Formats: sequence, structure tokens, C-alpha cells
Amino acid sequence: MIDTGDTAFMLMSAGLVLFMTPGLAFFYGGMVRRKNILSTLMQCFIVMCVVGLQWVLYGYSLAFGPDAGGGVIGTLAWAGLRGVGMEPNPEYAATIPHQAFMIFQAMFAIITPALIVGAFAERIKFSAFLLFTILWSTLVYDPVAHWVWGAGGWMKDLGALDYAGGVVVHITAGMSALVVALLIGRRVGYNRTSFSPHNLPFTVLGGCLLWFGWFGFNAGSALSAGGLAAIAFVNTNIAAAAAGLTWALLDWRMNGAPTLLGAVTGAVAGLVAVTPACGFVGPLSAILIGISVSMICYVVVTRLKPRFGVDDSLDAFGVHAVGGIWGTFATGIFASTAVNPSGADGLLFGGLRLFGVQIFVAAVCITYSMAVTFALYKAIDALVGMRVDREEEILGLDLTQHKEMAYTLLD
Amino acid sequence: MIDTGDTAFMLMSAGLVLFMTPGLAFFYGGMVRRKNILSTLMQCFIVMCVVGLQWVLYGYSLAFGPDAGGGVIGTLAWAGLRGVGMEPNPEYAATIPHQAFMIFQAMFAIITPALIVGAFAERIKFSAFLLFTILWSTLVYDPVAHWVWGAGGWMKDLGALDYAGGVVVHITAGMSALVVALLIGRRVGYNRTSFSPHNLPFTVLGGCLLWFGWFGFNAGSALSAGGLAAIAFVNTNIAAAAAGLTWALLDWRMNGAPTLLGAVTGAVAGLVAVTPACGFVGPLSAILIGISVSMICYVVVTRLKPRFGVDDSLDAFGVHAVGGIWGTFATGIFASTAVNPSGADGLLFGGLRLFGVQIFVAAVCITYSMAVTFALYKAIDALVGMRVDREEEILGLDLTQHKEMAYTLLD
Amino acid sequence: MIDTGDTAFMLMSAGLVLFMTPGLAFFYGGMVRRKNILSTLMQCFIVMCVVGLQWVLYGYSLAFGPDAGGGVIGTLAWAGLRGVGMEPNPEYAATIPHQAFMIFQAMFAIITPALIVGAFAERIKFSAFLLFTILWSTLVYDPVAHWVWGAGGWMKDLGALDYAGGVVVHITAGMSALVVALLIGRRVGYNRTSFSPHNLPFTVLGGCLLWFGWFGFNAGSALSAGGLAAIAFVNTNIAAAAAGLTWALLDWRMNGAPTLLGAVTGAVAGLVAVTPACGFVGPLSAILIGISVSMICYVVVTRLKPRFGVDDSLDAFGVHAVGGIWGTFATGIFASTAVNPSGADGLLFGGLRLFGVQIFVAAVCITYSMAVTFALYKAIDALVGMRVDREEEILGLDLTQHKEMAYTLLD
Amino acid sequence: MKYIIAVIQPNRLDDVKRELTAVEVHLMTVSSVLGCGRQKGITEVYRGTTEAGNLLKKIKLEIAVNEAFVQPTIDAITRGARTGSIGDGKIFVLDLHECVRIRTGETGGVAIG
Amino acid sequence: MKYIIAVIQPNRLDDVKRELTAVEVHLMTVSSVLGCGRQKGITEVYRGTTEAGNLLKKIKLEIAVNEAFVQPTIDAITRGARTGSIGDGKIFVLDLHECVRIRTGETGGVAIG
Amino acid sequence: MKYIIAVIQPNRLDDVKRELTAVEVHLMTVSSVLGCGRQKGITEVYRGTTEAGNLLKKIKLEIAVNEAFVQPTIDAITRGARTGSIGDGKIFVLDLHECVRIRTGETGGVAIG
Ligand SMILES: Nc1ncnc2c1ncn2[C@@H]1O[C@H](COP(=O)(O)OP(=O)(O)O)[C@@H](O)[C@H]1O
Ligand SMILES: Nc1ncnc2c1ncn2[C@@H]1O[C@H](COP(=O)(O)OP(=O)(O)O)[C@@H](O)[C@H]1O
Ligand SMILES: Nc1ncnc2c1ncn2[C@@H]1O[C@H](COP(=O)(O)OP(=O)(O)O)[C@@H](O)[C@H]1O
Repeated sequence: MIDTGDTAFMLMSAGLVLFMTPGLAFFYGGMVRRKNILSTLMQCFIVMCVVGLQWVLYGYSLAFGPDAGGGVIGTLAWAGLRGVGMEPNPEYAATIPHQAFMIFQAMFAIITPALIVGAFAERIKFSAFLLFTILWSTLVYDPVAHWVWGAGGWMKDLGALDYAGGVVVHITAGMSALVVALLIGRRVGYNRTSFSPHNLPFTVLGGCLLWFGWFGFNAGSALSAGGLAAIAFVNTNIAAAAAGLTWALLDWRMNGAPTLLGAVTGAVAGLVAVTPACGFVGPLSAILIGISVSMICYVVVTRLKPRFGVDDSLDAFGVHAVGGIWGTFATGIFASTAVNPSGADGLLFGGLRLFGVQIFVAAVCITYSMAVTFALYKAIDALVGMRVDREEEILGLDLTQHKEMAYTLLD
Repeated sequence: MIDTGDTAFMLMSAGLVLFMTPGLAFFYGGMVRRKNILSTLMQCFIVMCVVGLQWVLYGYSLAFGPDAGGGVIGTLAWAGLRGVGMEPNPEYAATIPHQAFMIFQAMFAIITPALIVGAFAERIKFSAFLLFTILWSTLVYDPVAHWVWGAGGWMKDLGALDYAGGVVVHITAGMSALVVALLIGRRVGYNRTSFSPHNLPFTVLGGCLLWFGWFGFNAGSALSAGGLAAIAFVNTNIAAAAAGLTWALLDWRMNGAPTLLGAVTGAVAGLVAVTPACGFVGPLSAILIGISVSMICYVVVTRLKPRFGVDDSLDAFGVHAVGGIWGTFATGIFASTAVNPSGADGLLFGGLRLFGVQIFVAAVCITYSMAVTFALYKAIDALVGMRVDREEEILGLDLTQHKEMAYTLLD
Repeated sequence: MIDTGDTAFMLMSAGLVLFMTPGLAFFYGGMVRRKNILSTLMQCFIVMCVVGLQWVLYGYSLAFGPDAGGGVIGTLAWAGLRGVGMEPNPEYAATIPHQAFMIFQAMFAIITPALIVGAFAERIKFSAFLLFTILWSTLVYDPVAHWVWGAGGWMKDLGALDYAGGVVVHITAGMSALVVALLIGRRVGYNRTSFSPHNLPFTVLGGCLLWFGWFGFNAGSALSAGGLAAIAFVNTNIAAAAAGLTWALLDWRMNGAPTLLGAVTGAVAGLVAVTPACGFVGPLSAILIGISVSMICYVVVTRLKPRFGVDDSLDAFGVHAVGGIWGTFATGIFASTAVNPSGADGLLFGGLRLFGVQIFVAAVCITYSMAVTFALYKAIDALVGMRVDREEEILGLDLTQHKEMAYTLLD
Repeated sequence: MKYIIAVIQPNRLDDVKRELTAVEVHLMTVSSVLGCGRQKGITEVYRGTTEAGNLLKKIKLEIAVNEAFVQPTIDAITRGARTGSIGDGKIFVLDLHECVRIRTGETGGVAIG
Repeated sequence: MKYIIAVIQPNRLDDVKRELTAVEVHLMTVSSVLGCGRQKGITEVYRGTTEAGNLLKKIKLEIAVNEAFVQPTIDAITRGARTGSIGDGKIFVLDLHECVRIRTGETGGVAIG
Repeated sequence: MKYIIAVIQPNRLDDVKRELTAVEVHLMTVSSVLGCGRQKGITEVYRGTTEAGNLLKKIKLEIAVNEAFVQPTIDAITRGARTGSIGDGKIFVLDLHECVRIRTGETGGVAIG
């Protein structure tokens, strides 16, 4: 039976998660150069359109539709939302309209490919990006969502815990980002000219929209407005706070000043890491997750990335993959049935199995995402070319891909 | 009896709809020239203040108060919110406090006159604008809201369907915009100098706030957190996505590049068109509404507008009136009692009558809005003058109307 | 028993209140000079992190934990959220998880010290700021919150009415702001160079985020989604509207033009003043509160401040302290048991006692906040120095405190 | 060769460019500047604090030309920029010692156009 | 006639303007530039990547004056802009061949003021 | 002394600075300008309205040097800025009458460096 409180909660949460994609757009858009902000915003915006449609047409059915067998993929039975209506689907959420669950999940499907934008920013061809996004959603996101969250999904049945998408969202997007960053190559001028963020206030705005929207993402994943939603909400805030502070302090120690970009980056890393864990752990664990993820991501982003010379331009890998992997492991460490009886116990509470499952699941999804992304990249590159010309890159994607400029020059 | 879920949903929805007006302000503000952004923001902001007060003082009573007879206007019985308290008013919404319904509707009354701002941007005198807004709210918005949504309203009794304001909000505002654009004349420099948007990221931010807030607008119009709210929410997202993508593709085909301004404009057009339909149609209809509205608005904005030389500066007519009219007709085509039994069947489902009613209602509201706006314009122009001096227009409204500059020049 | 509607409402409200801090950051950030925007944003952002942690570690326990005796402070019984879980705590809110109440309150604890930022903007040393914030939260906010809202708090028992934080939030922050502004001294160039806001659109954006988030702040303080929440919501919107309009009109009369900065400032003042009153007064009282607060704050900010030569740079005192004090008194004037039977009657309705209590409570909190802030300032100044060097101030805090620049200069 | 610097009203740029094109002057460098001159600005007000607006937005043109083009260029700018009101701007003519086209290395009069 | 270009510290503008007014120099064109000089900038850090801050914000003044005003103008700028620290800036004096007031068409010394 | 003004492509700045450093020219003033030249811009489109992109982003360098440095400076800029495509930019050399270091009051050749 439909519960109005739960329905109100889920619709508002869906709105919040949708709002994260513009948040991400500004988070990223502020970090690129003036000549590329529109392309970055556009990539995020068009994902809202394209995946928004893909999801109702067939994506939801692939991910959450009746299992096609073996827990590998859903059938097309619910394509075009056939049979997905006002009545609840008790397999997923017994107290809200099925469409409410569907649209909440749609917002996750939207933001995930948008996360990858950070890896190839400032040099990807828009047509190639569009193709990549549609195919990636279909071939990576939808199946993995089915494995982990779909009724009958094999990872779900294995006992993997991913409360709000550490694996499904952040690992898939972040690992694919690494593959694309490696294949597409470094930006023109890498290590020769400055790539300073052209508008940090936009990045801060975006980061704050993400933090705000993440309440819908994590607490909404309880699918009902009760104690678990509250716990997830609280852990989300704690981890963001702990990680944001940690990164700022690391910056202070290493570079002599606590940077704002660092604090915001840290907070996002904290939000990523707590995503899989937020409904299974207590508040002190959330603090530890927040502190540790910032330390790990800090090393990857500021030490390893330059050493390996990978131009993961806006750290889609360094924050989302690394944070998502650590969060998935951390769930296997800190999860407690005392917090959530429908979860399992992590290492800390004597549960070895969960920890093993989490590592296994992460490994499989890492491998799968990277392999499919590699194949997609090669195919699309052969077809239309992934990267713009050198001249176009120098002029900027706003002008060459979209015939627009973000800011007037004389006016 | 008050339902906490419904009340939570309606208060949050009211907040979201209020949030749309700043969204609109930035959507518009990014499109004007640097010297006029504050005036554009100010016009939207002051509407939040003025109509926010007008509504509680007498506007709500005119629109939703006890019918004065004939379904033409409400009485002043509820002026100053007399009798509008914590108890539900079952005529409108039986499960939420009457004040919650009132304030939800207030937000609609606020955003509607703000939409018109797009037509006369960069050249209207602030005092004239203020007068116009107050009178327009009283003489256009309040009566039309009464006809369509008020208890005993004659269009409501006729069977007109307008789920969330295609007629009441978008047609009235958009048609009035056309009248004002024609009467106030073109901006100085029209067709001679560039009117390029001075800050497209602001426009994108505003567009995304609109999309986000529109969930409150449309889903909130269910007045309860149940299946219909979910349907309206889903259709909203679908139509925005379909229309945004369509406009981008049209741009690509016609101008060689998919523009971000186009994608955002399309999404807004989609949101407009689905507004009257969202609680009556299924998801595939929402896709069709989204695709078709972008095609129609695209032609009006990029082909007809320049041909007729109308300086509807930010396309308040081209997007809101055109989208609102098409959405109203589309409701008469795609509405289905299978989706919402309390609605009616559209053309597609054999319902000829509804289609006729929708056309009739649209025609009446178009005529009424245009006539009253014409009279108001002439009266105010005679009284205080609608347009600023040529020199003031060249210097910009920010300095001449508000003694402020948006951005420092040297600092 | 947990009510899903109330829980949905409170979690969403908590999200909205968290969102106010970024809103405040942009409200303030737009007003400073280009070279200091990041420092202003950073101060607000780091408060989200630091107080977010402080609150779960011990702040919540000090403020809302079991009374240590005499209603003066809570014990550390709930430190680290020990015993604060999914079950409701009926002493505070019987229908939502205790953690939901805790996190809602956390957001208040966060925004309060962030308000003070406006007083010492553009010249405070970041390390000193950080120390100050942690100590101030612990020694001012937590005790005062206990007195007014904590179970057993002495002001609560006295019958003081502070619906959503006029005393606890605005008076404490605003009066402390005055002390810091006086002690830290004026900015270099005061009265010699221009301190014009470098990006007013950001200020407007921030102001609108504040307005939006304030619905969570005020309506959420009902702790349940019912009639009182609706009343508080409505009064919030009314007071903001009335005050915003009033300030614009005053500007028009005094300076020849209605400024946007004025309108937004007024709206914020209205929101401040209605904060303590919103759950106790009717809509017409809310209009009066809005109009009057703008008149009072206008005089303080534009007349008294320059006369006394206090560089309360962004008017943290002039808006928050003055507005909070007036709102606290206004509650003692306009409160009515006809609106909220669990409140009391104000002067207007024959209640002398309440008015007296309000004045007394305000006076105590003013004195307490000022005294503790004075002591903290002196201690921290001796320890690390509160103010940056003259050269650093001239170069700007973004570069000297955070090694970042908000906008690229050539790119 | 001369180096001509002109400060004009922002909204005259399009007309000035039209006039320059008419006399075959196509190359120039444009920037945004602030002018302090006879023209009075509008006083700004921020929370009651007034700021005398004594710096006004102007556009600066820099045009290097051969001698034969000096007078036509001055005349074209004047035609395009003159409105007759205070604030129309000024034209400054400096001697240009040398000019180099970076692309080709050409110098002198041929490099200018 | 001379065309004086001065590069100064941003926060000295108000003082320089005061000094110029004192010597009856009221007309000038102001713009925002970046200076690369002896003065060391502050290194910026973005996610661990450091950027040597070798371009510093400066303000450029352009003032056309008659010969009699050259030295007073230089002195006034110096008075207003000097702090004694590295980075105070430079004044460059160029010969000005001609000057035209667009509004009236006047040329030469009378057009300058 | 000469006052050298160079207009270059924005993305060549770092290379030009490297070349200038190599010839011991360290002091300069940089600003953002728009160039109108041979190079064609990209037409922009806003809701179907096209804007011919005839103003392109460029960077302007101003460098005052003693005579001995004139040719090395020109050569260094050319080396750093040349790509061989239209739009590479121009270098203009003006006579510099006087130069003053604000900090010390030094004038002439010693003040320049
Ligand atoms: N002597 C000068 N030196 C530098 N710039 C000048 C000079 N005189 C005028 N200008 C520039 O020309 C602009 C217009 O000058 P103004 O005195 O306002 O108008 P008009 O020349 O019509 O009397 C000024 O704002 C300033 O930028
Ligand atoms: N030779 C030059 N050519 C062009 N601009 C110069 C030159 N020398 C100095 N400048 C400008 O003057 C500013 C101040 O110069 P700097 O060397 O930092 O200080 P100082 O002159 O006090 O030694 C520089 O940032 C630059 O903008
Ligand atoms: N005569 C001129 N006067 C002023 N600026 C010029 C002149 N010629 C060129 N420029 C500047 O140099 C830039 C490059 O010139 P352009 O004609 O595009 O390329 P190229 O010199 O390689 O043929 C122009 O955009 C303009 O800013």
C-alpha cells in the first residue's frame, strides 16, 4: 500500500538526485578553462536528456526488469514503462508507486555517465561523447545495476552490500574514466601551460549542490522515510564533513595553505566513500571513512597522478573510482547488523565473508567496466574519432563544438 | 484530516516552486547584456515580494475564494487570509492545511508575472514594471486562475483540463509578453549590434533550477503524495529530456552545432508543454509532447520571430505562450482516463469534446490576456511611461534604474 | 512511533537548512572584493565540516543532552551520538528518529558561526578563524541552545519563545559579530577606496538560496508536517516579501533608486526577524514584522553604522543581531495562543509577561555572547593573531591564506 | 607609419568598424577600458554607501597604419563615434617606428596591413 | 604633447587620482593589466599542482598631456603610487604626434584637455 | 629606448615568455585584448541568431627596452609566437621618450630594467 510519507520522501529525493547533475556540471565547469566551460556543462546537461529517455525506453527494464536468467540482465518486459505504473512493486519498494522507484533510479542512471566527463574534459568531440554515453549506459551501467540491485541480480544474491551506489555508480564511472583518460591522451599544453580553474566559485557552488543532493542519493536509498533514512542522512553529512576537513588539513601541511578546492574535493570524496556504506554503519565509522578516503584520494590525485602523467583532468578516477573502491571495502569493514539488521557484519564485527564479497564484487566491476569502456572507445574512435583536432582544442570546445561563448568579451 | 505525508510533500513542493523564480531570474539574467543583469534579477526578485504580499492580502481570495457568481471571480471573503488556517479546505485539498494549499498556489501567482520579464528585458522602466505587475496579477492572473482552478470556476465546470498551469500560467504570461513586446518596441541597436548572452553559465544554472523546481510545480499539483504525483513527476522529467534533446539536434542540423542554450531552451519548452498534461497522460505521450513542442517553438523562435521583427527579447512568447498553447492542445489529444480517471479522454482515445474544450479555453484566455495587457500597457504608458530614455537604455538599466553594477570593473 | 510524513519532512528540512550555508557563502562572497571571495566561501564551507563533526562528537550532547543541572548545559552522555539512534526521543520529537532531530539541529549549529563571517570578512587569518569557530560553537552556541531549546533549559522553563532561532542563532551570532568587528578593526582603505560588491549576482543567488532554505529552517522547526509547519512556512514567505519590498522602497526614497542589494538584504532581514515568531503569529503580524524590521535595520546599516565608523563589513550585526533582537521582541508583541496554543500571548493580546521574558532573555544572551566572544578574541589574538598583515590584506586573502585565485586573469 | 589609439563609447564600436571597413582599414586591436573624463557617471549606492561613478566603460582601439591611411582612419573613427555628447572620446596618434608580422617576419609598411 | 603610460599597484589608484586632480590632470584612461617584473608573486596550488604566480594584477593609466604638464603628471603619479616596495611600477613617456577630440573635431593641444 | 607592443595568440604566451627570459628580458606588462585581423573567427549561434565571430581573443605584451635589446626582443617574440598560421600577430615598435621607476625615481635607461 502506498504510504504518503514514503512517497513524498522518494519523490523529493529523486528531485535532489536529479539536481546533482547540474551540481556536477558546475563542479566540473568551474575547473576547466574559460573556453571549455560550456562544453562541460553541455555534456552533463545532455546526459540528463539522453539517459532520461534511455531509462524509460529500455534502461530501467534492463536494470530492474524481470531477470533474464542468471541474474545477468533484465528483460525488456518493462520497456517504455509497460506495467510500471502507480501501484507499488513490492519487490523493490512496497510503499511507493512503482514509477516513483523507477524515476528515483533514473536519476542515478543519469549522473553516473556524467561523472566520467571529468576524465576527458576539454578535448572530446561532442558526437563521440554522445555515442559513448548512450552505449556506456546500456552496456555498463544497466547490467551492473542489475547485478547489484536488480531482483535476482547475481551480486545481490551473493550478499554484496552497496547501499547507494559505491560500486554501481562510482566504481563503474571512475574506472571507465581512467580508461578514457589513458586512451584519449593528455590535453595540448599538458605540463607546459597552466590549467588553473577558471571560476572556482562555480566549483564550490557545484560541490555544495552535490552535498545537498547527496542527501537524496543516500537517504533516499532507504526507499522509505524511517530510521534507516535518518542514519544514511547523518552518515552522509558526517563523512563529507570529515573528508572535507581532512583534505584541507593535508593541503595545509603539504602546500602551506588549506585550499578551498581541496576542501570541496575532499567533501566529494567523503560523499563517494560513504555512499555504499551509509545505511550499514554507525556515525563513528562514518568519520573514519571520511578521514581515510581523503588521505587515500589525496595521495592518488596529488602524488600518483602526476607521477604517471595521466591527464585525468578533473579527477574522475582519483575521486570517484578510488573513493568508490575504498568505500566498498570500508563497507566490508565497518558494516554492522547492529545498525542495519538486513545488512551484514564487516571485518570489524567479525564478518570475514562480507569483506571477501565486497572485494570480489569490486574487482569484477572494475574489470568489466574497464573492458567494455576500452572496446567502446576503440569502436567509437574508429567510427567518428574521439578527440577534436589540435586547432579546435586550442580554440576551445565551446566555440568549435557548440558555437557559443560562455561570457561576452567586450560587453 | 491532515496527512503528514501529503503536507510534507506540499510544503516542500511550495518551496520548490518558489525556488523557480530565482531560477527564472538567472535563466533570463544570463541572456541579457552585462549592463542589464541586475535589472532582470531585480524584476524577478521584486515579484517574489510584491505578489507574495498581494496574494495573502487579496489575490488568493480573488482566485480561490468563494465564487462571486458565475464562476468569474472569487469574493474578498478570504482577504488577508481570513478563515484560511490550519484546517484543510476539502474543496481544494482534504489532507493538508488550508494555508499549505494557499502558499503552494502563491508560488504559482509569483512566477507567472515574472515570466513576462523576458519580453521587455533591457528597456522597461522599473516603476512602470512594478505597476504593471501588480495590476496584471490582479486583473489577469487572479481571474483566470479562478476560472480554471477555483471552486465554481466556469472553465473548470466546463471540463477544461489544466493540471499545473499551461493555461493559467504559461498562456496568460506568454501572450501578455507578446503584447508588451510589440508595444514597447525593439531594443536600441536591434539588428545592428550583438545581443549575445553575457553569461551563459548563469542561464544554464537558471534552467536547471527551473527543471528541479518544476517537480514541485507539476507533481505538487497532485496535492497529495501518491500515484498521480509520481506520474506527473515522471512525465515532467521525460518531456524536459525529450524536448531538450530535440532542440539540440535541430540546432545541430540547422546551424551545424548542438548549442547548450538550445538544449536548455528546449528543456524549458518541454517543461512548459507538459505542464497542463502531466497528470493525465502516459510516459510515451510525454515523449511525444516533448519532441513536438521543441519543433514548434524552434520554428517560432528562430524563424518566425526574426521574420516578423518582434523583439521578444528572451522568448517569453516563443517558449511560454507557444509551449503553453501546444501543451493545452496536447492535453486534449493525449489525455487518458486510463491514466487519470478524474480527467477525460483526449482525441487519441476517442474524446472529441475535451479537445474542443481545450481549444476554446485557450482561445478565451489568449484573447482575455492580450486585451487586458493592451489596456494596462496603454494606461501605464500614459501615466508614467513604460520605456526608459534612449540614453538610459544605452547606459544600461542596472545603473540607471538601480544605481548598481553587477560586476566591478577594476577590482 | 515514527511517522513517515514527519520524518520525510524533517530530513528534507535538514537538507534545506544545510543548503543555507552555501547560500550564505554566496550571499557574502558576492559582496566582498574579487581577491577575497574564496576566503569568504572557504570560511563558510569549513564551518560545514568542522561544526558538522563537533556536533556529533559532543556539541549535540552539550546542547540537547540530559541536563547537567540548573538548565545550564547538557552532559556528555550523548557524545559521539551514544544512544542517539533510530528511535524517537519523545522529549524532543516523538514521531521522527532521534538522529533526524539531531541532524536537523546540526544544520542550525553549522550556519550560526558562519553568520559571523560577515563581520570580519577580508581581513581575518584563517587559522584564527578556525580556532574561533570551534571555541565559539562550544562556548556560545551549545550553551545558549541548551538554555532555550534543551530539555530542562532554564530559558525554556522560563517560558521564552524562540520558534526557530531568533535568540539562539541570530542574536548570538550577530552580537558576537559586532564585538569581533570592533576588535579586529576596519579594513585597509576604509573610507578611502571603494568596497563595492564584486559580483552582485552571486549575492542574489545566495540570498535566494537562503530564502529557499529558510522554509526548512522555520517550517522544519515545527518538527512535524502539520498545521504549525504550514503556518511557519507561510509567515516566513510573508515576512521576507514584506521586508524585501520595504527596503527597496526605502532605498528608492532615500537614494533615488530601488536597489537589488537592498531588496535582497531586506528579505534576509525579514527572514531573520520572523524566525523566532513564525510559529506563534498570524499572517498580518508577519507583514508588520517584515515591514518594521526593514525600517529598523535600514537605519542601523545605512545611518548608524557609518556614523560610528564600525566596519561590520557585510552587516552581520546590522541584519542578524538587530533583526534577531527585533524579532524576539516582536514575538513578545504579536504571539497569540489563538495561533499556537502551546505558545503564549504577546503584548497585543494582553500578555505582559511574555514580553518581559523575551526582553530579559535577549538581554542575557546579548551580554553572554558579547562577553565570551570578547574573551575568545583576546585569547586567540594573543595566541596566533586574529588579523593578517597589511600586505596580505592588500594582496587578498584568497592568495595569501589559501593560495588560490577565484577567477583566472588571462585565460 | 602611425599608431592610432582611439577611445570611444562602447555602443559605437559597430558603427566605427563599419566606417573603418569603408575606408579599407580592417586590422585593429580592441580592448575594454575605463575612461575618466568630462562625462559624469552615475553614482552607485550599496547599502547606503554611495560611490561616485567617475570611471566609465569605454572601448579602446589600436590601429597601426601607413601614413596615407592616417587621416582617413581618423575621419572614419570620428564619423562612427561622434554623437555630439560629452564622452564621445579621443583619438591619439603616435609615431610608429617599426612593425613586424610575426607569421612571415615581414617588417615596415608591408607588415602593417 | 606626450602620451604617458603608467603601471601601478591596484590599491594605489585612488591615491594617484587624488594627486593627479591636485595638479589639474583630470582626463585619463584606465585598464586592468598583469605585470611581470621584479616583484615575486604567490605560488598557487590546485589539487597539488603548483602555479608560479609570476603575473600580478596591476593597473595601467594612459594620460595624454601637453608638454607643460608632463613633469607635474609624472610627479603626481610618483607621489600617489610610491610605497617604496618592489612592484611600485613604472612610468613610460611617449611622444604624441596628434590628438583629436571626437565630439568637436578639435586637434592638437586644445583637444587634449 | 623603445616601447614594444606585441599582439600574440593566447596559447603562445608561455612560449614567448620562455624565449624572452632566454634573452634576459624579464619585465613586461600583459593584457587581454581582442584582435580584428585576417584570421577568420567562428560564427556563434544563439537561438538561431548568428554572430560573425570577427573579434578573436589575443594577448598583448608591452615591453620597454633599451636600444640594444630591441632586436633580440623582437626575435624572441617571433620565435615564441610563430606557428605559421594566419593570426600569429604583430609586433609594433614605438619610440620611448622617457622611463621612470616609481619606487626609486630613477629615469632613463637604468629605470627600464
Ligand atoms: N587626455 C586624455 N588622456 C587619456 N585619455 C583621455 C584623455 N582625454 C580623454 N580621454 C579618454 O576619452 C574619454 C572621453 O573623454 P570625455 O572628456 O569624457 O569626453 P569629450 O572628449 O567628449 O569631452 C575619457 O573617458 C577618457 O577615457
Ligand atoms: N620594462 C618594462 N616594460 C613593460 N612593463 C614594465 C617594465 N618594467 C616594469 N614594468 C611593469 O611595472 C610593474 C612593476 O615592476 P617591478 O619590476 O615589479 O617593480 P619595480 O619597478 O618597483 O622594480 C611590472 O609588473 C610591469 O607590469
Ligand atoms: N594594423 C594593425 N593594427 C593593430 N592591430 C593589428 C594590426 N594588424 C594586426 N593586428 C593585430 O594582430 C592580430 C593578428 O593579425 P592577423 O591579420 O589575424 O594575422 P597575421 O598578422 O598573421 O596576418 C590581429 O588580430 C590584431 O589584433
